This record gives sequence, C-alpha cells and structure tokens, in this order.
Amino acid sequence: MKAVVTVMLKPGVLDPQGRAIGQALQHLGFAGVGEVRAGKVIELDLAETDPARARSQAEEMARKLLANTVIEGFRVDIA
Amino acid sequence: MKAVVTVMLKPGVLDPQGRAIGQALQHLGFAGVGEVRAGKVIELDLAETDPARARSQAEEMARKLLANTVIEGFRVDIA
Amino acid sequence: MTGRVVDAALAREFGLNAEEYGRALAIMGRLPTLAELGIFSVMWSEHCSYKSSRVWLRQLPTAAPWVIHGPGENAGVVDIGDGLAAVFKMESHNHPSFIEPYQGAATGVGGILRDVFTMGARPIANLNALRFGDPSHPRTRRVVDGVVRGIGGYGNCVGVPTVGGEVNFHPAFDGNPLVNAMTVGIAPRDRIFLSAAAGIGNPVVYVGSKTGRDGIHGATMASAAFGEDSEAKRPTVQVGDPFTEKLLIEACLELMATDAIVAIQDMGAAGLTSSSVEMAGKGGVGILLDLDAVPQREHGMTAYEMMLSESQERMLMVLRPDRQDVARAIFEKWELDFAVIGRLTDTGRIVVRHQGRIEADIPLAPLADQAPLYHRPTAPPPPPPSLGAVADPAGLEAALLRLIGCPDLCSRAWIWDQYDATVGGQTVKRPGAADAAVVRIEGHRRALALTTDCTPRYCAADAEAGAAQAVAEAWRNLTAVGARPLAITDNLNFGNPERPEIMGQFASAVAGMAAACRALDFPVVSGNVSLYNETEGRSILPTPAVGGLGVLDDAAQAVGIALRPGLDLVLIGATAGHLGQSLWLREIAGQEAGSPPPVDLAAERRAGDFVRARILAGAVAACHDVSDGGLLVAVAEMALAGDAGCRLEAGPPNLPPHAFWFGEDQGRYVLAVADGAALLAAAAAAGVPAQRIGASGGGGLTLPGGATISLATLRRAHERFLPDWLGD
Amino acid sequence: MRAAIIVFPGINRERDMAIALAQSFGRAPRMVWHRDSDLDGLDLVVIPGGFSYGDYLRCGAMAAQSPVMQAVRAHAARGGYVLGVCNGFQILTEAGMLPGALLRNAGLRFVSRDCHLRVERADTAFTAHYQRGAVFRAPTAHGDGNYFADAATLDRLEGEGLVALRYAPPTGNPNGSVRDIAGILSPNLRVLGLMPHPEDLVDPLLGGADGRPLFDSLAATLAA
Ligand SMILES: Nc1ncnc2c1ncn2[C@@H]1O[C@H](COP(=O)(O)OP(=O)(O)O)[C@@H](O)[C@H]1O
Ligand SMILES: [Mg+2]
Repeated sequence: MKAVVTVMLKPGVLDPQGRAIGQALQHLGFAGVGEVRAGKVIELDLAETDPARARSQAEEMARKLLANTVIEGFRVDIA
Repeated sequence: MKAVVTVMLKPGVLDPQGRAIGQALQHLGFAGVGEVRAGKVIELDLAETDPARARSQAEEMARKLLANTVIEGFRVDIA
Repeated sequence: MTGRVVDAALAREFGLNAEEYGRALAIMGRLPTLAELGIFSVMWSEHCSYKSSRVWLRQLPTAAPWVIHGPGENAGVVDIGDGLAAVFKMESHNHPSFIEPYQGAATGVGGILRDVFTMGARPIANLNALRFGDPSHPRTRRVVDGVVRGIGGYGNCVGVPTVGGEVNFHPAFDGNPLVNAMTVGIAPRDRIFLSAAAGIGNPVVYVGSKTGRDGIHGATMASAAFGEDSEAKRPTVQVGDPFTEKLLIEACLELMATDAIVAIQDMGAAGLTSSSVEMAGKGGVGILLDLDAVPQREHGMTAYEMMLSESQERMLMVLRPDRQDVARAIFEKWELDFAVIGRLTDTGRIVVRHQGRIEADIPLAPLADQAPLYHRPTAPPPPPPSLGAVADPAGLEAALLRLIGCPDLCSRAWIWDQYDATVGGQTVKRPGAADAAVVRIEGHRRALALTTDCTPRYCAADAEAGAAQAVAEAWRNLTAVGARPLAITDNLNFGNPERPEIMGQFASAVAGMAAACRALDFPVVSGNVSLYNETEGRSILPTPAVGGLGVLDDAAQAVGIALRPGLDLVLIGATAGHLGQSLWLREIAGQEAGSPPPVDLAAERRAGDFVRARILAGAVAACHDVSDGGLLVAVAEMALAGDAGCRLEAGPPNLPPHAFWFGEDQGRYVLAVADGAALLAAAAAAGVPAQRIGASGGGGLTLPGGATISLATLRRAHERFLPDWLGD
Repeated sequence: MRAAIIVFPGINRERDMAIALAQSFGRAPRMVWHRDSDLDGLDLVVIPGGFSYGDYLRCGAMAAQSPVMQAVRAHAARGGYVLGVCNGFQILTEAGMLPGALLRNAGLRFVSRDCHLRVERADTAFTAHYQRGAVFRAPTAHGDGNYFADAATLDRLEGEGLVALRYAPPTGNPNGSVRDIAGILSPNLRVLGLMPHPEDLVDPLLGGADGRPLFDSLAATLAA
C-alpha cells in the first residue's frame, strides 16, 4: 500500500516560509491569495496490504519520526 | 477555495531526503518499508470561488514559483 | 535511446563530428555499440579531452622545487613544510548552474571536493569565484540566490568552511553565469593517492551512492553552447547529496589510513567511463567491468546509461585483494554502497559486461592517443578602444560613495553570511578580513593563505595583460597577508573555441598567465578549462580565473585589512593614474574603454617581496592591496573593516586627483604602520616606490580637500546593495 | 573529569569541540561513535554541531532516535552533564531532553556570523566563569535556530530561571527566536542546549576567546 503522510506546522506556530511564499506570489501579480502554509509530504511504499493496518503503521511512523508533535500535526492518507 | 499544491521530485531524480528517511525508519524497526519519497505541500487560501479557475490559478503559481519544474513535478487539489 | 542505430547522425547528436566518428570507426574496425559510441563521445568531449586547449596549456610553467604533483592528477599537490602537502584545484559548473542554480552550484562544490579528497587530503577550505549577469536582468536575481544557497547548502553540510571567493556582475554573463569552485585539502606529503591502476587481477571497487540516470551526457553538454533549446536539456540536472559526500570523505580518509588502496579516482564528469578509462589508461592495464554488480537506484538501466551516468558522490578504487574485507567493513560502517564491479586485466582494453553480453570492448591506448587534438585558428584580439583624457564629472566624495556601493564593489556580506566560514575551528582570516583567507592547519602553527582572482573586463580589453594581471593579483593578495605564494590552480572560462577571435583570446590569456607565473615563481599545478560559454551567439567576457595558494610559517604573523587608529598610511608601488578599464571610468564616467592597467612583473615582485618582509618583521598593522576601484576605495575598505577613520593628504601635484585616487595601477599596497618614516626609509633602500598618504584616527574618512565622510555614511553606501536587491 | 563527544553521521564540528574541550580540560575528550552506547563513567557528554543525517526531514530528528540517545538520557538521569551545541541542541529538543523546538530561521537563510549573547545566570556549571549580565561574542552557523516553545513552556522556563543565554545587542537576534532565547537549561541545570558556537571562539588568533569561559567553567566544576 502507499501511505502519504502530510506534516504541517500547528496553528499558532509561525510559518515564515508560508509567509514568504505568500509575499512572493503577490509580487508575481497573483491577486486574491490569503493565508499560505508550507508543509512536508512523505510518500511511503508499505508492504502491508490491509489499509487499516497500513494507516496505523504510518501513524506510528509519523508520531515517532516524521512529525515533531511539539510543533507539527500530521495527516495520513492511504492509497 | 483552498488549493493544496503537492510538489515532488520527478521520477528518476535523486531524493536524498527520502532515502535517509527510509533508512531511519528501518533503524527504528519498521519493517516492510519500500521506497520513500519526500516532498513539499503548500496550502493556499484563494479568494477565487470557482473550482476550475482556482485550480488553474494554483497550477500557474506552481509552475511559476512553487515548484522547480527542472527537477520537480506538482499536483493541485482543490477543496 | 536503446533502440537507436549507431551512425554518423547519432554520433553528431553525441557531440562527435564526422572526422571524429570516422576515427572511432577506424579504431574499432566495426560499427561501435551504443555504449561504445557513448564512451568515445564523452572521452573525446572538450570537457574530458581538452582537445581545443591542450596545445596551448603546455606553455604554462608547472614545476618548482615545492611542486609534488602538477597538472595531470585529480588536483595539484605542493609541499608546505612540516611534512605536509596542500592539495588543491578549481573547477567550473557554469552550464549546470544556469539551468538549475541551486543544484548546479551545489554539485560543483561536491565535485571539486571529491577531486581533492580522492588524493588523500582532508578538505579544509572552499572558495568560489562567481560571475553573474547584470543585476537589472530579470534572471540574474534568481541565479545569484540559487547559486549562493547551493554553495552554502553543500559546503556547510559537509563541514568544509567556505572562506573566500569573488563576485563580478556584467551583462555578458546574463545568459551564462560562471560558477568556479575551489577546494584546498591537507595530506601527509608521503601519503598522496593517485589514480594509475596497477596489479593485474586486482579488484575494481565502486563506493558511495547508487547509480541513477542522472546527467547523462553532462560532459558533452558542458562542451556545447546554449541555444534556444537549452530548456530541453533540463532532465540532465543532477541533485547533490552533501550528507553522503560527508560520509564518503570520512570513509575514504579512514580507508586511506590503511594500506588497502592501490589507486583511487572520483567519478566526476562522464562518471564510470572517465574514471575507469583514466585509471586503466594511466596504469597501462586493461579493465573488465561487470555492470550487473553496479549499485543501481533505478530499474532497467542499460549499459550505455550506467557508463554515462553522472550520479554524484561516487568513487572508483583499485584495492589490494587481501584488504577487500577491511575496506568493505569501513564503508558498511558509514552506510555507503560498496561493490566489487570488476578487475584489472592484461588486455589493454576496457571490456564492459552486462546481463551476459559484452556491451563494450575498446582498446584503451588508441582511445587516449588518438583523441582529437585541435590547433584551432586564432584571430588576434582587436586593440582595446583608446581612451583620451577624462574629466572628473563627480568629485572625490560623490564618486567614492557611488563606487563602494556599486555591484562590483559593494560588501559581499550578504553572500558570505550564508557560508559557514568557521567550521573546523581553524579560520584565522574570514571573508572580508584580509586580502586572502587564512586557514591554520590543525595541530600546527602553519597556515595557508587562499584567494581567487580575475578581472574579466581587463581580459576582454586585452586578454594577455588581463590574464597576467589575474595571476599578479592572486600573488599580491597572498603577499598582502604575509604569505609566501606557492602555486596556482586556474579555471579558464571562454566562449566558443571554434570562433577564431575566441581562440585568439584563449591563446593570449595563456601567454599572459605563463609570463606572470614564470616571473613570480608561481607555477600552475592544476586547473580546468570551460569553453562554449556563450548563449545565442553572445560570448562571456574571457575569464581566466586564478586560485592562489600561499603559506605562512606561523598563523600569528598574518595581517588583515582592518585599520586601527594612530597609524601612518603608506602607499607602496608606483601610481601613474591609469583610468583605462577602471571601475571609476565605468561607473562614474559611463565608459568601458581603454587598455587595462599594465602589469610590470619585475616591479610587482620587488614591491611584493618588500611588503612581505615588512609584514613578517612584525612592522605592519594592516595591509590591503589596491585593485578594483583604486586607492581611495582600498582606504575606505580598510576604514570600514576596522571601524576606524583616517585623514588623507593630497596626492602628487602632477596627477589629477581622480586619476590618483581612482586609477587602477597595479603592484600597489596600502600599509598601516606605527612608524611611517621607518617604512619610507626601508622602501627607499629597497628601491620600491613609497609615499605617505595619511594617518588613521577619528570617526570618518577625511578627503584631501577637507570634506569628511562619516563611517556610518560610508557603511550604509557599502552594505546596502545586495540586501536591498535580494531581499532581507 | 571525563568528557566524550558523540559523533553522529553528518556531524561536522566534533573536531572544533574536541579542541576547545582539550584546551580547557587539559586532556582530549573521548570520541564516541553513535552506535557505541557505552557512556559509563563520564562526567560530561557533548553533542556537537553539524548536519546529522544531512538535516534531512528535520534537523536532529533522526539522530534523536539513535540508540545512543538512550544512553545520553540515562547519563542525564544519573545527574551527568550534557552540552548540546547547534545541531546538538536540535537533537536534545527532538529527543525531548529539552523543551521546545528549533524552527527555520525567520529570514529563511542560513546565518553564519558572530552574534552577541547575554549570560542570564552565572551560577551554573556552564556559565560560572562569566558574570551574570555579561555579553560575549560567539559565531553562529545554522539554518534552523529559531527557538520556539508554547507560552506556557516559555513562562515555566523563565519562571524557573532556565534561560541560560539570550541574543543581545549590538548584533541582536539572528533567527527570530522567541524572547531572544539562544540557550536553555534542564531543571537540574545539568543539560545545556544552545545554538551559537562558543567552541569556535577559544583562541585570540582566530578572532577572540569569548567562548573559552564556558569550557573553563565546565572544567572547574567537574574538577571540583
Ligand atoms: N587550465 C589548466 N591549467 C593547468 N592544468 C589544467 C588545466 N585544465 C586542466 N588541467 C589539468 O588537466 C587534468 C584534467 O582536468 P579535469 O578533466 O578537469 O580533471 P577531472 O578529471 O578531475 O575533472 C587535471 O590534472 C587538471 O589539473
Ligand atoms: Mg577528478
């Protein structure tokens, strides 16, 4: 199975990269861009074939390594 | 509308980060992890309310700024 | 690609002309396979064969008693005393840095590091010589930002301090920036590793990263001019992995402390092909490669692809068979790939096997001996546009403030603040502190002085004088910190060699360099040639960049440019007020005209030897050579570096003030000394021109006319440009 | 007194640290490869700067999961001293041995220049040879040094006096760290994490010796 772990900074943690991207988009002439948040995505090929078990594996990986839960939240998608 | 731009290295381009994450997961005792690819995700709040137009806006932003199309590909999801 | 028929048309696509293809056919006596054609094309590319430049490079002096290995090895090696050798080289990554500035620059740093540690040296310093397009060109910003991030990104991560370099801007680089990276390493002088393979039957071992389809035909790309289709060449971009490089450095140095290695060679341009061909060729042996054993990152790679891949962070070694396990254990400890992929043979041929088939079988001697060598036509460069007397439209104060803020003279702090200059804990003079970087050798008093220099606008006006000037300036910069100049590496960046006027520039530049190297006892021990630097028919300014290396027996003797109060300022060297090709002329009078300042090599040497002796005698508090921008700019830089003001006296009555203060006459230094009279007396005794120009003190720069510019005003003018232009 | 430096793959300031420690301690520290987890009998464990695992994913994240960190934790639990500099600080926060996290620099660029640090307390093993309130200079070299913690954590740190060093004028805060925090202590004052590199300023020849008192403090404390 493929698991996609998306890691974003928690609300309330300053995201200078997101802000810089927002400003750059504005300079490039894109109007109507509100908040921009930047995060990471990690795609994993898992040997596990059961979606529920794959999800819980990926969640554990995220908790242990892929995300720093002091500052980041994460979401797992199974495909 | 919210647009989510996912930026990944093109297939075949070396992904040192993904490789290192894969090795770290292995050292942590996670078995059955195949290829790991690391990418970026950028969430944009767009004023645009038409999904098709929002998508094409986000695609243009990705081509112009968010992705380095020399080595990266991207995908846009509209929510 | 796999299904392609090998014929003259395909050969042309690979960069071989009809004559070269014919020669390959004759050597093979049959139609080459795709892999064989690939091997011929990269080995005979300009990048690997130096086919246009080799006949000229022979003119460069390469020997001196302290030279251990000159050109011909991965890097040059000089004896620096204490049983140590310095290993250094400079290399270009111009084309890749234009296509993808971050990765292009980063992999450039990675490549030059490998050239140095492959010889057994621990890298202790990086420098970078950069030429960018006009700041107002829409693409320049992105290139500068990416290149600087890439150099920092790679160098900072591998933990080699980036201690120096240079930056110029000119519209001639709009479509073709120059990124020349230099690495310096230190090795025990009797433990230098070379690439000549030996020992029939010895295993050929691959270490480092896995092979992917990266940068196939990068070497041929570096040998072709850019046209409209440069976008289409993009998939050849390689991604650098500095973490793996760091592991590779440590693992190789650990292995080099044993007796396991017979020969070693980095896989640079044209990867497995050039490393295996060169190792076997230099050793006069044959080599058998079994590509099934090559660690691979992608599925279904063909022999052609594996032989031409430019995947980074890989090395090829020949090991003693009885030490294979020692070596394997070291690379496994560092979690790097280690694979025996072949052995040396007595056939004199390179034989490549893949999936039960012979994919290539080429005799090595003719591949090397019959490589093309061109005496390309040269056209003499046109005489530089003449320059009459130029009136001063601005006055000293306004001109100084404009000059020290212009792109070519403004503070480079925005750049070097992104480079880790202190890692290693041995950096004595960081960027901006002195004319050359000074890095002590761990556990010794001894230190190296390092610099890169070239003034492309001088070379464009007169390639011979300009190239001599580049060598002289490097020598002068080393001298100005108190170092004994030992040797140079070079990076000859030129346009399309098939154009006689470009080849004329090249030939003149080599002649100028050779003369200066000879006069200054400053041999060339390594280098790199980068041709075809042109976009849509527009050539870069000829840029023979020089990387100089010198030695100080005691790091504590090094002096910097920072002024302190209470000193006399003395100008060493003669001033004729030469304004041709000066920055004052370009920035203030709006002309790029005239001949560059002439270099009097005998006077250069006399002045330099005198200055060095005074520094080593402990009589000099600060020293700065006079170069771009002239005397007043040099003094302003000293004042800013030390945060100390000074009061300047009037120049000689026979020269217009702007010519005296902004002329770029060569062979000059400003010295700050406690006892100006003693210095003047010593100079007179040595037959070296010297004159007092003022004294330090106060909070501003007081011009001869009486006007004072506060240091704060000077600093604002000097430091504003790059941050304003590039953000933050 | 016995000190060791932990070497993770990609660490690159271990030699600088060894020189600084040897200068103050009069003997060279032991270099411990990250897979050897024997830290018995040590007084001080140092995690130096660099790019462990290439800074991939997050700085320090992978090193923090390394088996040797169990031994470092045990060493700290025994009351041993731990110093984490730059990447070492990042590793200590990732391992949960110090609170908070180090985010990308606010300016989004690598910062390599000298900064000034104010000593917030001089009654610790790390700072005893400085005066309280003194300002000293130290090089920085990091891309992710922007200290962050939630308000409750910050208030606790301040309330318990666990902020050891703050960025100070004239150079000020180089990375956007909350409340100018450059270094923090564990509640027992025996674990210090800081971003700048005092170990790179311990020799007047290299531009100053402002960082030396930190190592002299440690040497004096551990000798006592
Ligand atoms: N301009 C030059 N001056 C002196 N030596 C040169 C010059 N250009 C190349 N060389 C020498 O030729 C050899 C081959 O150079 P190069 O192909 O760039 O090395 P590598 O194979 O490591 O990339 C090296 O030993 C190099 O030092
Ligand atoms: Mg080489």
